[in-house]
Amino acid sequence: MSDATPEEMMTIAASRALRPDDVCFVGIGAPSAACNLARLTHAPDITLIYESGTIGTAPNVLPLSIGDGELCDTAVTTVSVPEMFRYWLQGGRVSVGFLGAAQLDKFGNINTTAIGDYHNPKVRLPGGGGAPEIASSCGEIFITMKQNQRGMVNRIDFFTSFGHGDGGDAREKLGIATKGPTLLVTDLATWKPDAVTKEFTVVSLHPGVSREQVQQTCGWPVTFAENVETTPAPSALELTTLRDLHARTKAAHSGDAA
Amino acid sequence: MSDATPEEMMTIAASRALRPDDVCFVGIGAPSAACNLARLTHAPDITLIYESGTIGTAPNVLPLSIGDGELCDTAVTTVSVPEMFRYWLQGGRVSVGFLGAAQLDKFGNINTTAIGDYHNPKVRLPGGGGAPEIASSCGEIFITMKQNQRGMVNRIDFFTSFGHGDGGDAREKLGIATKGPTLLVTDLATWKPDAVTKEFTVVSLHPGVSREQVQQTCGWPVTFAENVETTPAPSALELTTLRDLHARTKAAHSGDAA
Amino acid sequence: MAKFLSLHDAVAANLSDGDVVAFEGFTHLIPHAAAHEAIRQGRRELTLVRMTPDIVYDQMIGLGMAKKVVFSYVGNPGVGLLRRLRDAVENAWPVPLEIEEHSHAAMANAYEAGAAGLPMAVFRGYRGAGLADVNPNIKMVECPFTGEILAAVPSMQPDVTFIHAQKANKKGDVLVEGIVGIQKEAVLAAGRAVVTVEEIVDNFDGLHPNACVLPAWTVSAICTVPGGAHPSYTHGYYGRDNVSYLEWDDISADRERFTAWMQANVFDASPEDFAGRVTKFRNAT
Amino acid sequence: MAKFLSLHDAVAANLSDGDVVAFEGFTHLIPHAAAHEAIRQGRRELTLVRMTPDIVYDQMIGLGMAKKVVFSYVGNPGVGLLRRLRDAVENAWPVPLEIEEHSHAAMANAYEAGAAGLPMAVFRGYRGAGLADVNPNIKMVECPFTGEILAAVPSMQPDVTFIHAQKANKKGDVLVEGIVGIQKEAVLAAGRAVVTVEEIVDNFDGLHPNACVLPAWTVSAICTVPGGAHPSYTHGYYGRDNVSYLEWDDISADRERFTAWMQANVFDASPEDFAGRVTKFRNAT
Repeated sequence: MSDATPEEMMTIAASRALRPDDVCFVGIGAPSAACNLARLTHAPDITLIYESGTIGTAPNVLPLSIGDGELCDTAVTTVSVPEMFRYWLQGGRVSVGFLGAAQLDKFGNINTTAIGDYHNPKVRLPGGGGAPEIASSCGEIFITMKQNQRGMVNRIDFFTSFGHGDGGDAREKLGIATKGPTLLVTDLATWKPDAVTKEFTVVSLHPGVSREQVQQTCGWPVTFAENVETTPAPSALELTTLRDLHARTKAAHSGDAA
Repeated sequence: MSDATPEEMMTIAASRALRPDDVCFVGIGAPSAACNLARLTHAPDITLIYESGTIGTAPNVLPLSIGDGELCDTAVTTVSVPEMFRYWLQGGRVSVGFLGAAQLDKFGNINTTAIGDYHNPKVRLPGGGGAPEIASSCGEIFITMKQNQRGMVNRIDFFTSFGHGDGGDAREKLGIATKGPTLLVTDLATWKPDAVTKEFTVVSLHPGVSREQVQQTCGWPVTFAENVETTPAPSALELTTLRDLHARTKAAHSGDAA
Repeated sequence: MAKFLSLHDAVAANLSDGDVVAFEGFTHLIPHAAAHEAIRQGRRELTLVRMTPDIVYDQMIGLGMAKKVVFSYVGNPGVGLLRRLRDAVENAWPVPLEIEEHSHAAMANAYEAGAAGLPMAVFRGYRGAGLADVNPNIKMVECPFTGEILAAVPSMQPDVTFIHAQKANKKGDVLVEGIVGIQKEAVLAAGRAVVTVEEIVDNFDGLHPNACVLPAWTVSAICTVPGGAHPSYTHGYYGRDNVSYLEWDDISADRERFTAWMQANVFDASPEDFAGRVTKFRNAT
Repeated sequence: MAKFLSLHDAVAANLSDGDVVAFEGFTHLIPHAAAHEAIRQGRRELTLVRMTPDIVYDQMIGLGMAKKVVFSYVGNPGVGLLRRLRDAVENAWPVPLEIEEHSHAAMANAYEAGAAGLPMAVFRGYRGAGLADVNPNIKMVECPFTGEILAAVPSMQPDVTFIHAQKANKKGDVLVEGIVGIQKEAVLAAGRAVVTVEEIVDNFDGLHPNACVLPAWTVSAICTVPGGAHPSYTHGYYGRDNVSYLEWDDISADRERFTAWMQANVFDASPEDFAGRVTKFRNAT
């Protein structure tokens, strides 16, 4: 099926990266859609955790917030927020943390705190929430965002969460034992960090996307892998499942109580 | 009623010290009997907490252990053991901690760890359990024990829990803000610490007990208050309630399942 | 020991100008009715504490009631930014607003340490994160066994905490269930605690033994306010009014529209109005 | 991910000589059947960890299976001392026994820190207490905000934890309820976790959302052993066999009587024998 929108392609490509036995700490928005799409397609037994305390949740519609009632209703168990951050996140039980970004640099460092100076911001963003410790405690980090020059920047204004710092072994130097960002999925391409420099490198272009498009919407000089592949187009199952999920979600959130 | 045994008198005198709005951390044995007697007589709304996690429990029979099922069945809520020690005990929510002792000195320091050298003990006792932090975190400490020269000693072999140290302002010096031992009820007398020295002083003799009996069963030179009173004899209600409680308890623990 | 009071009297007795106050709730059970009562009573100079300040803090900040906000995520959940808070931070409207910002892990640990009576919380956090550079209340301690450097933050112990819960029994014990969030810790950490509930029941017979119950002697006041979490939700009673959250984005975008909305929906309203606001969400749980 | 195994296979796969092992239970839900299987398999040089070692640790120590015990209270609850442990500590019979002793608060915090992935636990404790002088694993840290000196102990992270629980569902999620003790922390802190349960049910439909459930992926093996806590009890299934606890005081007083009892009741017995031992206590809950 070739009629997928770039955003649908992004969500579907991200969902494919999740393994059936992953334990995934889910943020709201594109990460939530990707995680639930994986659960509804190739990874039915994936464990989805939302920071509100819901573990092993299986919502029928995407939650508007990270604490919607359906997350609790369908969870294996719901724990307190301190327990969530102590036993489950800090305890090292989460294999994949899924983050979005307002600003991202080529080493996977993320800003969702403020545009401009922290103490005198041009735009005050919502802040990190769970992100600073998600970035350091999860086994690895997947990032999704739509490409644009304002978001994918050479230097982020604030280090809300640490990716690979200035590259190389920056994480080890800070005593962080986890892998950090291992995947970036945008609406145009799939990126992975270079084994040595840790700079995000395009490994796959989504169908119909050119290298120029990727570069034009990115604020740093893009590195492409030696062999850039083409992301497989969405399957009918993937696209139908995602669209059904979004349709159910829209009906539930826009009208009266479902 | 004058036919109360010395141990019954001890339990009854201890129970009277508990106030209707106390939150009481209960040990097993005499403390448990005294606390439940208070609940069944003058303090029906007293909150009894056992370190197994049961809060506001109201057992029909005395538990053999601090984790008997009836404690949970009758509790307002049952929490995990870490929560018990963090939020409830360390959090400063307990007004009275009730402790027994294998060895006790005149400043209310308690040994339930070992007789003889710690590393090469003559008798290895069960140890402190919750006592070290009960002694420092509860608003005040009540102690009950039967008097004898081996138990009430000039110098305890091991400081399982800290009372008033070597007296005076020893607690403040260690940064302990709580009152520590404020009451000792034995089978012969009721003792309170001197306002300045903090040495336990006999303030009341149980009916029929002489000063000589108290001294003969105590390993340190006993100080008596200026006005030593006579402990009021058990009332019919107190004695009947206590004996009924013990009878129910014996029936439940010695036979088949109740 | 819990007193059963009207919301007006409970707020008047427990919240004063200058207090450090937490209206806690993690998406679920947000105590909107209590916050609206605080608005009507005109409290000022508050330090507002919450992990996830959302529209009710946006309302209080937009009215200039807060001198400071302590938080880990300021957003309209699933919708976007908080426009009144932005106006205060970016433009000092209507008054300047001091911020103290943490991560969720830090705030959760700080409340936990507050409930546990400790002066600080220790956790593995803030590694490489910019907040450690801009918030002087983030320090480091060394593990004496391994040498590992861990993060430390002061424990959070508000003067008063407000929460909304499902129910109380006649003795004043309070039941919270579903997404319990940080509410137990926020209550136990605070000097005083006020709880609005959907209903008072005779007793909690048959309740699961490990359910989250706050004994009556941990609570200062209990007020029956059906619907008191709206537009948030109460598990087992009514669902979340997502449309109200979406609409707030527009209402809060404009100072005049915001002011008019507050007049009509808060100042000219009462705690009794909340019951009607949740009627159509009662089948959603 | 939890595997459904026989108790024999679960113990054989998860417990090795020299392991640091916790058979946890706080009076309630003590995993006697699992410990008896470890005895039959002849494990040696174990470091036995438990807040409240009682008769099943007395049995293992009396057989010389342990080189060390880490604990906060060693007693036969409500009865008295542990005579086999005393014989080991006082007389090195049958082998010398090293002890590491803490308070309950320290052990509870150490398991909590273990579950939380931290290297140490920090709490307010041990002030004026003698254990701080005899246990080098008790240190002090200073609060960088207030200067208060707090106690620190290493986190407890056993190689393997054994617990007994009410039930598992077919996916392998485990339910613990009633006096939940330290079991969740002991499982999450450990490298491996083996759970004996009273029964396997299809699902946990209708269960309270905040009940203590260990997801299948936090557990290594699940074994169905009805009565597996005896003479301890299982809330909702059978009551505590207090007489057995009282009798142990006599059995354990004499080395020969102890040895004969172990032969008859453990070496010559099997996990299936536990069901019969609790029959008469099934109405007691």
